[in-house]
Amino acid sequence: MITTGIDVGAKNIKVVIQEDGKLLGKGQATSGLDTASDIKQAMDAALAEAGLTRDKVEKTYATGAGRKEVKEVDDSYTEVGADAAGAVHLFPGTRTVIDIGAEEGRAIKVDENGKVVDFAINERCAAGAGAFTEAMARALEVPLTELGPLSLTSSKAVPMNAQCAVFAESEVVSLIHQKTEKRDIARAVHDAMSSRITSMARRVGVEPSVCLIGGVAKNPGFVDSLQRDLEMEILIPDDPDFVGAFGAALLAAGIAK
Amino acid sequence: MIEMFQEWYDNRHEYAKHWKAKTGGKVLGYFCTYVPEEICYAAGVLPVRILGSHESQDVTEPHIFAMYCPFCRDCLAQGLAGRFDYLDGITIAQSCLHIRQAYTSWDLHIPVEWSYYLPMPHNVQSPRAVPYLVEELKSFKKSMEEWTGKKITDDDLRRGIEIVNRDRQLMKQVYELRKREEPPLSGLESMYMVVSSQTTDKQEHARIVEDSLKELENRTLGRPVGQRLMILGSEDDDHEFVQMVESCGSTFVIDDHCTGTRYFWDQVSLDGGDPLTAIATRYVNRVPCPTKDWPVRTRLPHILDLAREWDASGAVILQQKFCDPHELDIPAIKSALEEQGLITLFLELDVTVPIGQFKTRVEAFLEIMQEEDLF
Amino acid sequence: MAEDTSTKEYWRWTESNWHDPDMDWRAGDIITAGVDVGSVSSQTVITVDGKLYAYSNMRTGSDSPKSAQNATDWALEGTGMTQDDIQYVVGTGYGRVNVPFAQRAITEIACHARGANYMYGPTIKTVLDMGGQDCKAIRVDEKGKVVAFLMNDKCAAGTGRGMEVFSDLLGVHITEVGELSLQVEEEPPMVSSTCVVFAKSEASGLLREGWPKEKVLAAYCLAMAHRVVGLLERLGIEEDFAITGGIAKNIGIVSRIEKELGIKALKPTLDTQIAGALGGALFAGALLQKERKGK
Amino acid sequence: MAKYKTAPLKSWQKAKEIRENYYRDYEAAREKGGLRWAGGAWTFDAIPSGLGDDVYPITSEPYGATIAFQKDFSDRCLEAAERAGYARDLCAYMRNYWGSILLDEYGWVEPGEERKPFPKPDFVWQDHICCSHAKWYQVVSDLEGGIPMFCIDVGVGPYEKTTKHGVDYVVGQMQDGIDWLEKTTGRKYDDEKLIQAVYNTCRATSTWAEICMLNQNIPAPLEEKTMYSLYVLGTLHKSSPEVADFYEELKAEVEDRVANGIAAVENEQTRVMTDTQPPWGFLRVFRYMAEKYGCVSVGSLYTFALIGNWIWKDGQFVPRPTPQSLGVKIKDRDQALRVLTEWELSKPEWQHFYHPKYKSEMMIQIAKDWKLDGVMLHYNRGCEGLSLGIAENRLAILDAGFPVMVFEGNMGDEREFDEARTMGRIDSFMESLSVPKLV
Repeated sequence: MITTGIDVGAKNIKVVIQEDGKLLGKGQATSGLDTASDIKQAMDAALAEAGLTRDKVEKTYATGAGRKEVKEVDDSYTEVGADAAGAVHLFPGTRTVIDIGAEEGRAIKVDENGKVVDFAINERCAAGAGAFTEAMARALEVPLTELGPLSLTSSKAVPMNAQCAVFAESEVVSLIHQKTEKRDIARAVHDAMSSRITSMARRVGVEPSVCLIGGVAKNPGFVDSLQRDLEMEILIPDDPDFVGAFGAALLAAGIAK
Repeated sequence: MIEMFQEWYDNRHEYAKHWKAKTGGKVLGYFCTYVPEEICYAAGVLPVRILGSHESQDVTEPHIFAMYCPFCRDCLAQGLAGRFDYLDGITIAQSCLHIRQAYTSWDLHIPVEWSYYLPMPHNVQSPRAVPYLVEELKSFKKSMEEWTGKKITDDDLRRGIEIVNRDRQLMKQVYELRKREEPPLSGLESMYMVVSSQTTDKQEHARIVEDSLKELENRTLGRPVGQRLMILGSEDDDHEFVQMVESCGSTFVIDDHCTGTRYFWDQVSLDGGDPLTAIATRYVNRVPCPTKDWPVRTRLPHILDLAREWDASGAVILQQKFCDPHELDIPAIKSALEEQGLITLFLELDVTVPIGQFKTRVEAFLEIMQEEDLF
Repeated sequence: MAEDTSTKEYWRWTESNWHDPDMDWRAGDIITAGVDVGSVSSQTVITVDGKLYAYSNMRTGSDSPKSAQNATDWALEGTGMTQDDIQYVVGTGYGRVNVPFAQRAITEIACHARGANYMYGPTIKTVLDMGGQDCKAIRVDEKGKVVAFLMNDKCAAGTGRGMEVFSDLLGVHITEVGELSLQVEEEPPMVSSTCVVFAKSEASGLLREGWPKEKVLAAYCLAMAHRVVGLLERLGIEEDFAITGGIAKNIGIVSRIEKELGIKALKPTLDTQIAGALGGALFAGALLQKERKGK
Repeated sequence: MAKYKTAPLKSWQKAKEIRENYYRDYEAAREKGGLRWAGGAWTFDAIPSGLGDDVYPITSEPYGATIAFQKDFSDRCLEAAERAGYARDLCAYMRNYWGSILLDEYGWVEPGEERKPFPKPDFVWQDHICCSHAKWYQVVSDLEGGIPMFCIDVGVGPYEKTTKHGVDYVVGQMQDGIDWLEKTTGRKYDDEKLIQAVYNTCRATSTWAEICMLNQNIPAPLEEKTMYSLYVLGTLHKSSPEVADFYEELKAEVEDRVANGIAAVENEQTRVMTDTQPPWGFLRVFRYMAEKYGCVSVGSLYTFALIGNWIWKDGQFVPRPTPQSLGVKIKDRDQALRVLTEWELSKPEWQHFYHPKYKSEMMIQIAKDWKLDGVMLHYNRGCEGLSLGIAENRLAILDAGFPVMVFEGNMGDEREFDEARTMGRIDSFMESLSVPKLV
């Protein structure tokens, strides 16, 4: 069965089309003011990649913070359910899913059947979310994509005290003034964020395998910090930011429960 | 000589492990300064206070809801990190809810031979408190005897009282010297002295304090004293913070902290009577933690006296973030100090303090006291 | 969104410099400067015999000493004065210890108080400095000396940086935010989050619900104003009252603060962002005079 | 087609009246030459009863919650307290209460009338188990320009370890307190009134527990949102005959509901409990759960046992039988105080102050006996006393095999509760429990 998952996040809208558990196409659009047209844009991209037309899609499920804004769907699942479905499908050994979105971090514990048994959400604090690294990259005057690789060249741990993303900016500036090397600051940024995420994840109990999803999973500097904190290897899928949408599509197809 | 205290502060775990290896005795971790150390010394047990390390940590979130004070979370983090793995027992005297959670989570997750909750009365202004505490101290003593397998005699108790009293009395002599126009030691050094007395054998500590007193007789700071400050509020052993304030042109000359005067100010007066009654009387009548300071705020006149006698011109009022008992006293204390002509600065401590942000405030606060030369 | 707003830099406020063409600085006896290196902006003010002579106001880069130098160079531009002519320099602001050519560092709290005293006169009793990353409520005496102060804590909500992020998000130039926010018929409920990160998504949500930009701005300005009023009230407010710092230029916030407090802020006569550097320059003058007397 | 019959609760109106009269009587006490006093919901309110029948209390926690229901007024109160320098993380009930003193506005408004000034109490009568209970009233006294206060420390250890000297300590303070009441008010103390009030206290709190027992039935005859407006009477004046009588009438009605299969939630398909005080301004969350998921919250240790008195018997958690039902006849003041002390020291919500294990044991037993599918813990920023140890409770409940959801909020400060995100969490939780959506 061909199904679609639509993930309406705070920053981006993602669409995944799957058939029998195989990803056929994916599309993305920035969340703007007109959700319907943004969804269409992402959907068109996904259909194009899959080489399909809309009428071939049998079922559509929505997920994400804005899932209630999606019209014409068959059902919707929360991010927690969709993340778990997607991650467990990609890595069946997953017991802990960590999803870091632009404004929110989540840790989800799943059993051997992929069923959610516990979850924790870090909300109302950007220090545990993707927005944090964006702000820090700006303060360091380093492109976001280079922040991770830069931090990997550091071997020195510098503590960062500020928790608020914006105050952390001024702490970064003061570290620059103290002539701390940029790569060490970059690592400090990732360490601070990783500590926040680890703290949250420990609430559900971190059991291997851990699967990291969300856009931040593409940042090797952060992944490195998190692996150090959790003292274990972390699994990262190919398109970590599309896992929620993929999960919703799988739920629509009845492949995941 | 005086450098010894910092060494002990920095290496408290090594000290305790070494003590244990040397004496073969038991080490007891305690969570609040209402724990009667006299009885521990009487039993030959070394009481050491459990304190935090002021490093950010990510292990307490599953155990303590983040709205409880950073101090209790920092303490528990030390236990979860295994830094106190040499402890044979833990104990707490009933005080605030926050630190109690560090104790109960420790009790649940970090195995020790002996764990004891001492229901220290809160209504210390009631005549009923001493008789009640005497009974509780009897139970405490009995349980400790069962644990150590050793009977604690009245003579043992008297010896315990003498050991603890001796150190208290010497510490008070050190504090007397801080009244001088040129105090012979900084607030930081003094903090190291008090905190190390909570984590070392008091007999050894007292010997070094005694020697230090001679050294301090003719010592000066080797820098201008600057503004004379008082520091008061909840638990504070953040050396980085104290050092920062003193590096901005000031010296702490007196404090009201449970890592300072509140800990050692009052003696047990024995007068040949029943030692447990004497101990109970001391803990009921000591300078109280705010959680026990009701219905009358007895701490208030005491703080004002300290500020006057040590001639402080400003006060840094500190509080562990979320510490309710202190939060409920601070507005009253602040306005009383200000009425007495002191300038005050209020700051909230977290596990780690944002030194940069705090420095601006501290400097501005000191400028209020001294910026006459700018006009 | 159809257009990419991130490259447009709506947040970018106008940098400026100025000097008094009618003043002959060479005839002056005491020439001093204050350099305020803040987290967002840097200013240099030059005073001659206790009078404002020149200033510059520009964005802080990631290198404070360089920002201090740039600001000073720009303040000197076209004056004929060189840095050697300045006899005493006070550094202030977040980067106050990173002004290599300053003889002394004084906090921005003292400097804003002193600067406000010069700008608004001795009747000023309460100063609210709304800076790039923090906000300070200051009580001052008739000489401009600080009596008491409070700073906001651990959260950048209600600061200049927050406003920059917001103007970028809405695609409204930062200098127009205030005016536009007043173009609502009635005040909307305030946004619940003033955290610069979350306010963004809250604002996006409101826009998606069909709120016009001015209404969203009004809700945000209202929330910011409400926050700083809380700070002022905890300190205790006494007239005359004035606002310094970049946000003082935002009529949308100023008028809402005034409304909630029920008192008016004095109208600025000078660029409100230079108050700190101005105070620094005046302190430098006092310090220089003391030094001379001492010799 | 609904799964079960449902019907509104008849006693609800009566509960409302008792509550209204309570605030009305307190306000009007002086007009009739009576006395007003303030204290906490856990205070030994039976004791001031000995001063006469015209002595009216106001308990600060329910009063703070009453304010929290009025969002605009609550905002003004909270901000007034903050302006006066009281930290935002202090007890949210007290910040509402202090704010109402500072603004001099009464949180109780008669329908159609203007808000009146706050009626100042003549004295404070309080207990102390949480580390700031007595200190709340130091602040009240500061704000009111001085009010005589007397507080009783009850922190003598968990009930299962009650000692004679512990009871003596509490009773001794009570005796001193009665002398103090006589001196402070200039009234003569009547022991007979005390004895009756002690009986009432035991009767009211035991009967409430029996009512909660009835919620073990499927479908549950009561749901927690309604229970809040019923249990609250015990927090107002548990020693009064009106409250004790009311609970007996209510018990009869709930028994009747059970007998007739009347449900609180017509499509009950999943059962949960909560913990700690709810965010009072957002009780509609419960309606959302009921309508969307057929989820009934059958109560919590909080609603069952903040006032209700329970005891462990043969491994079961059951209503504590009253002393009078066991044939105890109180003869004098000393005995009355001892009975009262011994009764109150067994209050379930006091046990966790010593160790989270006590609360975990009770919660797990409730989860089993009330046949729950999951537990929703409110990490309540507004109350350090009841949120104490909640993270350890969560671990223990999970260990016992019950799914747990956590949500952060504040019982009395709506600025700290995010309704939309909380609903989102509930959706995730219901999904994880595989509860089918009804709408």
